[in-house]
Amino acid sequence: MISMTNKCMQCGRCSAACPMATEMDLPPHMWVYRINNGGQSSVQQTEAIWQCLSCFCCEARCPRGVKPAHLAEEARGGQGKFTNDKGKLLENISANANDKIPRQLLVAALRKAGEPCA
Amino acid sequence: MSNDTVLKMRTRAREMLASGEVTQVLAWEAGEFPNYPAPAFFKDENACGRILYDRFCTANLSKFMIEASRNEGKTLVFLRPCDAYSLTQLIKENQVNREKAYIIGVGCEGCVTVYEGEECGLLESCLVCIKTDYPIYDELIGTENNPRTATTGTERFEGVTRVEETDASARYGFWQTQLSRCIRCNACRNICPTCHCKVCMLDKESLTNPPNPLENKFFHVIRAYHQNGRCTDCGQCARVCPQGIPLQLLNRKLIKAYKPVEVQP
Amino acid sequence: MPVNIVAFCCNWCSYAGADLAGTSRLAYPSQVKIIRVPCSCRVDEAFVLRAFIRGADGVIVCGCHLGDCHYMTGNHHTKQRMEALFGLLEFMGMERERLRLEWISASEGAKFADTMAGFTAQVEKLGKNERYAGKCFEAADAETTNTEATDTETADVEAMDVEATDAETADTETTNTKAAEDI
Amino acid sequence: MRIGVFVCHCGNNIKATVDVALLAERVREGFLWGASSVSPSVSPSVSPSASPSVTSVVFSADYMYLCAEGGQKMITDAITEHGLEGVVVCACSPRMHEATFRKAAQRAGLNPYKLEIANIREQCSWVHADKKAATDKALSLAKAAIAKVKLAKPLFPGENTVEKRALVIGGGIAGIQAALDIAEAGFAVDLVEKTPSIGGKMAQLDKTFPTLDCSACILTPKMVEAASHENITLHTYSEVEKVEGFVGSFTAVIRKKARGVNIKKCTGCGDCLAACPMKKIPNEFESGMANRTAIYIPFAQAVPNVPVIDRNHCAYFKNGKCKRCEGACQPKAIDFSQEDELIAERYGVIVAATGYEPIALDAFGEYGYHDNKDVITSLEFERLTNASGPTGGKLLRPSDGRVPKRVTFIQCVGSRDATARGKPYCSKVCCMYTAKHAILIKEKHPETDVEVFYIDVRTPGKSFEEFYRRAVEAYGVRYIKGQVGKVIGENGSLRIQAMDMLENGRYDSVTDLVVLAAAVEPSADTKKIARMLAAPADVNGFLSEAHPKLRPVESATAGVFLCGMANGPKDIPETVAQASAAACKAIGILMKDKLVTNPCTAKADEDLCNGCGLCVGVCPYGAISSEGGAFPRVVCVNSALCQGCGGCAAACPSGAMDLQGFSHRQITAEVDALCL
Repeated sequence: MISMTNKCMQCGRCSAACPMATEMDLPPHMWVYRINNGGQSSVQQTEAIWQCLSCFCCEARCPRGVKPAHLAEEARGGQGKFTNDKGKLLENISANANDKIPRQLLVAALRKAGEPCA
Repeated sequence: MSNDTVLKMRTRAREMLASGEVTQVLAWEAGEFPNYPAPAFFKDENACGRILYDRFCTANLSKFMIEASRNEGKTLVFLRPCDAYSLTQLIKENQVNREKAYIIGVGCEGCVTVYEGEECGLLESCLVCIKTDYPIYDELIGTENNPRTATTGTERFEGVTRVEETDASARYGFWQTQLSRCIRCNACRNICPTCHCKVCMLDKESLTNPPNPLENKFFHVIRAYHQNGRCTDCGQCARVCPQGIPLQLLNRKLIKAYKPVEVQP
Repeated sequence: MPVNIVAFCCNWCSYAGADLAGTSRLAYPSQVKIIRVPCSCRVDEAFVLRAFIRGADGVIVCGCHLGDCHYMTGNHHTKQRMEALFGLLEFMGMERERLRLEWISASEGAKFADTMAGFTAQVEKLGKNERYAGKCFEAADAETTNTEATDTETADVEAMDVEATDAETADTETTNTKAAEDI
Repeated sequence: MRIGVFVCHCGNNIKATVDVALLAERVREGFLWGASSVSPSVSPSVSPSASPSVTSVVFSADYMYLCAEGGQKMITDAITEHGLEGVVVCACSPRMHEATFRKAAQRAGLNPYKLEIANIREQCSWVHADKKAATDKALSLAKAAIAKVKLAKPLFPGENTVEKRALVIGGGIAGIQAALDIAEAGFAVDLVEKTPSIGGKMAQLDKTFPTLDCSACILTPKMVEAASHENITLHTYSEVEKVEGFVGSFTAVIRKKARGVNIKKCTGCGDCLAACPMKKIPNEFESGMANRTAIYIPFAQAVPNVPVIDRNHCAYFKNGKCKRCEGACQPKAIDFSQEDELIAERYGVIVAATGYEPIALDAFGEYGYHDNKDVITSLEFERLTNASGPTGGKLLRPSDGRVPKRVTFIQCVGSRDATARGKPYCSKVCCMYTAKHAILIKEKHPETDVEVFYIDVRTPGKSFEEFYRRAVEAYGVRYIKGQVGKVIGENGSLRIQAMDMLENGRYDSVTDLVVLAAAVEPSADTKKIARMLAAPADVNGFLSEAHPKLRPVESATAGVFLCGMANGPKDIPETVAQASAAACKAIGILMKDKLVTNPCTAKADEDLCNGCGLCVGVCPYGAISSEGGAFPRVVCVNSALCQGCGGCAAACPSGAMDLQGFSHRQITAEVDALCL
C-alpha cells in the first residue's frame, strides 16, 4: 500500500469530502502524508483511523487514485476494537444490528470489528 | 453425368469447332488407366468423339485455361460448378481472358475416387460440396439434375474443427506425421488454380535435395497462406496428393477464419 | 538459453513508442530485438516464418491503432493477414503465445515497455521454440562447395552471401528476390 | 563491399551501459564477413584491404558525439579515405538523425541510402541496465544494420510539384494568425471555420491576461483583416470532409453548410433577427447563458456579419410554416432553397488549428454544477463580465440577478486528475485567467470577497507572477491552499465544504457564486480530422507534434502543421507564436516549386509479375496500375503517388513487388542477423 501513497499530490480533496474530517485529529490527507513519509506507527496512535466511516468519499474524489480509507483500514491492523459508550467491546455486531442503525455505521462497525467485507 | 450429357457435349463441341467460333475445345478424354480420364485439348471436330464426361472426371480444367487464353481464338471449356468458381477467381486475377473463353456448365453428381482401378466412394471435396450453381457460364448442358442428389450433409468445416479442438501438441503431432510423408512432388502446387506465379518462391533448386520435415511444414504453410482469401476450395490439392495428406484442411482453416479487410471510415 | 524475440515495429507509431519507452528509461528485457518497417503492413509472412527458422522463439508485430495508420489502411491489412497467418500456424501446432499482434501508438511508451516485458515472460514460460526451428531451406549445395568456411555460422551466412552477390551482378536473370532461402 | 561502422558514445547516454570500444571491435570480428585482423585500440582501426567479392567491415571507430561537427567529419573523411561503399552508424534512433548522417554520407559522395542506423540508444542503452546484455544487444542490432546496408541499392529521390495554396482548418486566433502570415507571404489560403463566424474561443473572452487588454479589441481587427485579405478565402459554417494526397498535392473536400442566407446580398442589418418568432434557443456563443433566435448572428462583431438559419429550430424547416425573416429582409438575401455545397480544392500544405473545448462536468457531481444556476464555468464567467455578454458586463448572479457578496473560484476541476473522469495534464491557463477574473471582480466590486481554492498557482509566463501577486496584494484576493469537497445549494446561496491545508482544518463558507476552472480538451472532431490527415494524435486526443522539442509545430505527417490548443493546452501568446511558426514552416514548402519525394517506393519486377493484381487493392494511394490491355498484363507503380508503406510488397505471393530501401532481402537479412 505504501508505494501508492507517493501518488498523492496533497490537494486535500479527500479531507474536503470526508464527513468526519472536522472531528478528526488527523484528517485523511495528513495520514496519507504521514504513511508516505514512513510515519506508519504514529498513524496507528491517532483516533482518526477509528473515526473513519468507510464511506469511501475520499477515494471517489481522489484525482490520483490514492485510497485513504483502505490505508486507514490497514493502519487499524484489522484488530477488532469497537466499543459502545460503556467501553465494552461489541462482539456480535451483526446480531445486534437492527434497521434503525444507519447502514453506513453498520458497514463501518463490521470493518472495524476485524470482519473486513470488501 | 448421364450418357446423353456426353453426347450433347460432343455435338456442341463439333458444332462450335466447325463454325470456327472456337479454335479448340478443353474437355476430358480417356486416360492411360481405366477410370482415370485426363484433360485434353481437341482441335478438330472428328477428334471430339473422344470427349468423355463421367463420375471419374475429377480433374479441374480451369487452370489449363490460363495458357489456353494466351493463344488466339476462343476456347470452349466444360466446367463443373467447383471448376467454374476456380475460373471466376482466375478471371478476377487477370490470368484468364473472359472474352477468349466459351464456358459450358455441365451437370455434376459428384466424382469418385479410384484406387487401383476400383471405385471407392465420393471424393472428399464432393462429400462436403455446397456448390450447386454456376457462377459463370455461356451455356448449360445436363444441369437439370442439379442440385446434386449425392450431398451427404457432412459439414464442410467438420474436419477443421476436429483438429482445432485438440490441444497444441496433439495438433503438432498430427501435422508432424502428415507432413513428414510429403515428398515435395509439388503436385498440389501445380494443380492449384490460384497457384499461378511465374516463379514460385518455393522453387529453389536446392529444395529438391532430401526434404526435411521442417521444410515440408514451412512449404505447406506458405502454399496454404498464399491462397488466403483466394482459394475456392475445389479440393484438387488433396485429390492429387500421392501421399494422401489432407491438405484441404489447411485451406479450409483459412477459409473458416477468413475475415475480409473492413476499413472503418 | 535465453529466448529470442523479434519485434517488427512500424516506423510512425510503435517504433516511435519504443523510442519514447527509451527516452522515459522504461526498461524491458534485452532479448527483444526490433526491426523497423515503414508500416506494419510491410511485414511479410516470409519474415515471420524466417524468424522462427533462424531461431527466434517469439515474434511480435506492432503497428498503429486501427484508424491511426500513417498510410490510412495499412494496419487493417496487417490485422487480416497476421490473424490468418497466426491462426494457420496455431492450427499446425505452434503455440499461439509465441505470436502477438499489438497496436501501440507513438505516445504509449509505457505500453510498449509493458507489452514487451509481458510477451517475453509469456515466451519464456514456453521455453525455446523446438517445434518450428532447425536447419531448413539451406542452399545445401552452396555449403559443400564453400570448403574454407570455418564455423557453421559463417557457412550459413556465406551461403547467403554467395546468393546475394550473384543476385547483385545478375539483376536481369530471374532470381526470385523472395527466393526460398529468403524464407 | 567495403563497410564502415561508427559507434557513438552520445556523451554518457550510450557509453554508460554499452561498451562502445568493445562494440567497435566486435563488429570487425571475422564471425561475419572475413575481416581478420582485430586491433584493440580506441583509435579507428583499419583492416587490410578486403577482396571485393567478400563483404567486410574494413573500418570501425567510436566517437563521443557522432552527430556533432567532428563526428560527421570523421564519417565523411573515412568514406573518402577508405573508399567505403556502405556505412553503419550505431547511435540514437533513426527518427532523430538518420537525415543528418545520410546528408553527411552524401557530402562524401556516397549514396545516402547506403547508410543505415542501428538504434543502440533509445532501444538499447537506455532500456537495458545490465552492461553485458546491453552490449550484446547493441552488437546484434549493429549486425542487423550491417546486413541491411550490405544489400542496400543506391536510391535517387524523385520530384513532385507543390500546389501553391494552403488550407487552414479552424478559424480561431491560431487559424487566423496562420492564415494571415501565409497570405502575407503571397500564397492563397482557404480558412475553414465550423461555426458561422471566425474568432473561436478568444471571441468569447472579456479581457486577456496578463495585460487585461480587451480580447475583442485585439481580435476583431485580425478577423476583419483575415476576411478582407485578397489571398484569404473564408469558408465559415463549413467543415472539411475528406483529405487525400500528401505534401505538395493534397486534395480536400470542404462542405459549405447551407446558411439559408445569401452572403453577397446580405448587409448584416439584423432586421431578420428581430422578425424571427423563435426566441428561446440557448446561444452557444453565450455558453447557453442567453438565448438567440432561429436565424442568428453569433455575436455582434461576427465576421462575416451574416446570419445563419439554425435548421433544427427554424419553424419553416421544421413544419414548413413561418417565413417572417424573408418578409423582413429588404435586400431579399434569405434563400430557403440553399443547399450544402461541396468544394474540392488542391493544397500544398495544411495547418490544423482546431482549438479546444472545456470538458463536460457531468462526472463532477460534487460541485453541483448542474443543480445550481450559480455554479458556473470560467467560460460562462467570461460572458458574465463581458460588456457584450448577457448581463452587459455587470456581475450579476444568474439565479437572482443580484451582485454576489462573495465569489469562490475552484481550480483544477478535471485537470491534474489521473482517474478516468478527468485529464491527467495541467490545463496551463486556468491559474492565470482565474487571477484575471478575481481582479475584474475586485475592480468592479471592491467590497465583494473573492476566494480561490488551489493546489498550486502556476504562473510560468512573462509578468504572470507579478499579475498574480497584484491580485493577492493589491486587490486582496484570498488564495486558500486546499480543495472543495462539496458545493451545496442552500436557500439561495451556496455552502462550501472545503479543506484548508495550511490551517490543516475544515474550511466551511457560504458564498453567492462559484466559478469552476474546468479542464480543456481537444475540440469535438479533432480525432476525426486527425484521421482524415493521417496525422497522429496522443492518448488525450491532442494532435501529436513530430518532435516535442525540435519540431513542435509540425505533424509527423509531412505537409501537415499544428498550432494552438489543437496540439495541447496553451495560452494566447504561445498560440499566436505557434501559428506564425506553423505558417513559416508552411511557407517553407510553398516557396519550393518541386519537392524531393521519398525514394523508398515500391517497384515491380516485370519478369516475375503475372499481373494477378493482388497488390492493386492494398495500395491506399492507388499508385499501382496494370499496364497494357491484353494478356499477360504487368503492374507498374507510380512512384509519385507511392508513399512507401510496403503493403503491396507483402501482398505479392511471388515477391515480384518489392519495396526499395526495405526490400525482402534486406529485412530477411536483418532477421537472420538478429537471430544469429
